Amino acid sequence: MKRIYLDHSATTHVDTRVLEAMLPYFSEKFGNASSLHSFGLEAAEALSSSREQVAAALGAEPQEIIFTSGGTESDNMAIKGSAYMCSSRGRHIITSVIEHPAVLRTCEQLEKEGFEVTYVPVDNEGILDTQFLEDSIREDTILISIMHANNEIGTVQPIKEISELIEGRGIVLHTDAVQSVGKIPVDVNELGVDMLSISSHKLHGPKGVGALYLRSGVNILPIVQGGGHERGLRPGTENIPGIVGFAKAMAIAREQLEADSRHMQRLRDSMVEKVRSRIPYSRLNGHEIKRLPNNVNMSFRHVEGESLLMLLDMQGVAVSTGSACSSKSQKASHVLTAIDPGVDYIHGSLRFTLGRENTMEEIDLVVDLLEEAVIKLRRMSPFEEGN
Amino acid sequence: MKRIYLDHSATTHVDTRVLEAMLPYFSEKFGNASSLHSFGLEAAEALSSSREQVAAALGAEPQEIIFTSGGTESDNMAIKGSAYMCSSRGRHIITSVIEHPAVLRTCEQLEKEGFEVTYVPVDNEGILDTQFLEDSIREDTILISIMHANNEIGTVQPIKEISELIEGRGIVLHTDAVQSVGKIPVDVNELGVDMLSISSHKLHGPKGVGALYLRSGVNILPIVQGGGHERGLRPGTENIPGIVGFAKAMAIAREQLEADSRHMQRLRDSMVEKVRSRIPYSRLNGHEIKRLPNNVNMSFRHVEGESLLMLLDMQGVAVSTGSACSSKSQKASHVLTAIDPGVDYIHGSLRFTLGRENTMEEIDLVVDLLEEAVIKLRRMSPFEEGN
Amino acid sequence: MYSRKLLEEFTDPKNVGVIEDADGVGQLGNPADGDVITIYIKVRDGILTDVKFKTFGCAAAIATSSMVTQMAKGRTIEEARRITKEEVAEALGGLPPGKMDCSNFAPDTLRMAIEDYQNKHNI
Amino acid sequence: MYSRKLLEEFTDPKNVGVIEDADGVGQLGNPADGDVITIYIKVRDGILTDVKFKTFGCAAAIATSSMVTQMAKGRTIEEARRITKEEVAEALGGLPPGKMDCSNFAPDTLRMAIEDYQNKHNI
Ligand SMILES: Cc1ncc(COP(=O)(O)O)c(C=O)c1O
Ligand SMILES: Cc1ncc(COP(=O)(O)O)c(C=O)c1O
Repeated sequence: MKRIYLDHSATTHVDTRVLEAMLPYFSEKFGNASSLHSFGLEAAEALSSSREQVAAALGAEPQEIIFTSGGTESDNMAIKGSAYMCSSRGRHIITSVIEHPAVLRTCEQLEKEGFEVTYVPVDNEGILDTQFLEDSIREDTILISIMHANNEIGTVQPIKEISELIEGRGIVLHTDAVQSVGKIPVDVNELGVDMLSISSHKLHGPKGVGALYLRSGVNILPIVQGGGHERGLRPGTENIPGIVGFAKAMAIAREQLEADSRHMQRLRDSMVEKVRSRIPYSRLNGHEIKRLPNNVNMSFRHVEGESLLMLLDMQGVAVSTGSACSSKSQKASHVLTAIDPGVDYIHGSLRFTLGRENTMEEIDLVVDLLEEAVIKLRRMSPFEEGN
Repeated sequence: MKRIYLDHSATTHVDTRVLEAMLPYFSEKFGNASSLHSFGLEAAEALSSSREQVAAALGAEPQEIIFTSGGTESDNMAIKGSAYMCSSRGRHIITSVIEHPAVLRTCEQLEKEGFEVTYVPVDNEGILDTQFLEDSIREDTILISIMHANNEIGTVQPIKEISELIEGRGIVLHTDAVQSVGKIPVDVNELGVDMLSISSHKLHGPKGVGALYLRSGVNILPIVQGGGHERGLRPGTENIPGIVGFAKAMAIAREQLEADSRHMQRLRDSMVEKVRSRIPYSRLNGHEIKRLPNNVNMSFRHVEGESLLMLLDMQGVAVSTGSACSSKSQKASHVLTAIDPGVDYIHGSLRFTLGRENTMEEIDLVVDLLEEAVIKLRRMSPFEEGN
Repeated sequence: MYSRKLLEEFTDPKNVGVIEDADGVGQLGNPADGDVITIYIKVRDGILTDVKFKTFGCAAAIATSSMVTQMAKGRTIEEARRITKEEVAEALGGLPPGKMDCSNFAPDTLRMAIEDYQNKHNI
Repeated sequence: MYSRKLLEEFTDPKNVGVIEDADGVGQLGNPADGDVITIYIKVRDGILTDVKFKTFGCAAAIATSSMVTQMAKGRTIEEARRITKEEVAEALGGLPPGKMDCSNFAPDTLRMAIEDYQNKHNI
């Protein structure tokens, strides 16, 4: 069975060019970048050119890039690192209700430690209430962390607007760009952010590596102690093959951004249109336009998402639900709950996240299979008529 | 020029069998282990069998293994995680003066946060003063962290003795086994430890991955917040190729331990003997016998280590100094300072760390080159006679 | 995660539907929680001659519903009432750890249908 | 890290040795810090006719010692005294960031040797 992968927001396959770039660093140029000998120099050079590549892809300077083990660590480092750094000036943080757990759980941890956190709501289409955010700013607000694009419903948040709003107020602005890099333009100066989190495996790079962009002049405290790697902000022997692969993936993502994004958007729009016309009582979750070009999140009335996912999986189609179903009481995801599609739809959401290698043929096949699956499940649903 | 790598304590090349095991997980079986579909299941299965492999190599249970990004993170997680967990019971921690910075800097951070830390000294051969340790134990001692083997001078510490000493006293025992795994037997029950740190790239596994062994029933708080990965103790999308490679490296290390260790020890002993007989005023740092089979750390009177390293590097031989030379005032390493070889020797240390693929021919060649280099530098030394 | 057995049951469930003139009906769960099972029974001489279900929920909810209806059909009321979650789970080749609760859900709904029948018929 | 130029100078240093009947000697650093440079000079008619060094230290310390002796040889005392760390570093193709301090070390020692000469000869 040919499998169709439509879960690129969960993770992506490593691009062959990326793997090729990584390979020499496992067993040949395997040195520790801190070593003074020739093996060390090879590694140090790879580290430094990777840093340049990642910086270039973001419009940043090389010394503004700190390599981490992934998006979760970048988010933790950004939020805790600047909270601890600025705690003498204030202890108020602003974030949104639809952030990734890497941000939400970190903020909750800081609340336990005496920080205060305001969670800004979103509208029914998943767009941040910037007026609420503005009204939440206080004298002691030190940090605002708002995701660039949401991982479930793909909505793109007005980061630039927020950065203009707080300009000159001495508040550090962080954005979790894990889902946006490689799908829409991400330029740190264009966005006006002080910190930005990235995860390599979301953009056809290897797992276990990521970065935090940290604007020159903005200071944070390290959350891990050890040797002096990454300017002392992220100690531990650098994962050179991972970093090289990540940098290559960033370079490719930047180079192909326009073409990839146009291609994915075409598939996205076609898929939404076909589903809407073929499957009654389906709705698009999130915003019609202000969304990632690769995100299709739809709910189907009276159908439960996990069942739908399993039926599609048995046909070789890999998708994701918006919600984590882990017990009898399947709590709807915090993101779906925030945009409130209504009780008939909230458990029936499915997330299709496209990749640059998906084709229109795949989309057409998936729509066929989806239609069948929805019909089958609706026939079983106690909320639907019929025997 | 054929290069000879004798810096295996800094990092090692990835074994070809390890790389082979990893390869399918980059671009084919690339799923996110949390995903419910078939790609996710492949990843989850790889994760679970890797966990079994790592556990088996340590005599542990699979659920006692937490995958991390490396030794530094494992050390931070173990020490902070249990300190925060037990802080209501006490705030006193015991460690040694010769720990890796990942332990020392973490302890210093905890001191800033109100914990008290006792640093146990070592004797002139680098072996821990267990009497001092025993005398340091207090009512409020919650954690003891002593490295299994030292990364600079290779001394192996009496962990089993310590665990027997504190048996039943409710003190958590952590050991940093980053340098010992793959060189000497490491069995968590034999050692009697509650937590044990490992780093994959020190044992022919990939960089950017490691593990913390956490004994069932011992609780720690997570130091990073996010999704529920690794039982909520280490969130972030799992680095499947890295973990698979690490597990394979652990399995190989365990399988070959006896043979590898015998081979390296033969090279080690031969090297020490040859250097001693050929180069006057050379001394072995650390303990004659209680040391890793792959560690040769020697000082050469009136010779500075970094120069020696550079001369050897120019002949293709990769070694390391004990000390970090980063400015005019080249501070001797904290480990050398702790064993105090005297002012004539403290800056002249060189660390040769052998790997299982090194040969006797290589060792003989290195001894020749070393002798030449020492003679050359002594001729330049203001402390040596002659023009 | 799910056993092959469970997935087979899920993709090809038996006894889906409504019994229009059911002797007893049970319904558990609510749409806000994401799981609702309805079970219909037909009883003759103390034997469940027909059992049907309609379920909104995850694959485990659907598979256990299907399994419990098959296990109940042809049994006496007493036998059907005593079907345990362990039996259902076992018949499905086991449930993943997080889903064990689920397996109670279908037999409970069946018991509710039986109770409904008994109440209606004053038994 | 080190430039090719510096490494060449380090592996093949010039003017290594002691001038037994030196007119001036300078020594800086101490063994506990891991860096000691000794520079010997021979002066005739205000010109440094011979300059030699012995150095215990890192590659940069040895290379800068060698370079400064070559730059000083044949120069007048005044010229030699004015050799800067920047000139030394430049002649070596630059020093790594952490080693810039090092480059001051050799010219300072040379200046000490010159002072020693001047003190001894009451200049
Ligand atoms: C928006 C967002 N932030 C953070 C993360 C965490 O990234 P990682 O799993 O690589 O640590 C993810 C992905 O899981 C994400 O989608
Ligand atoms: C004893 C010891 N502990 C911890 C570490 C840290 O490991 P890593 O650099 O993989 O984080 C090292 C190696 O650098 C080490 O030798």
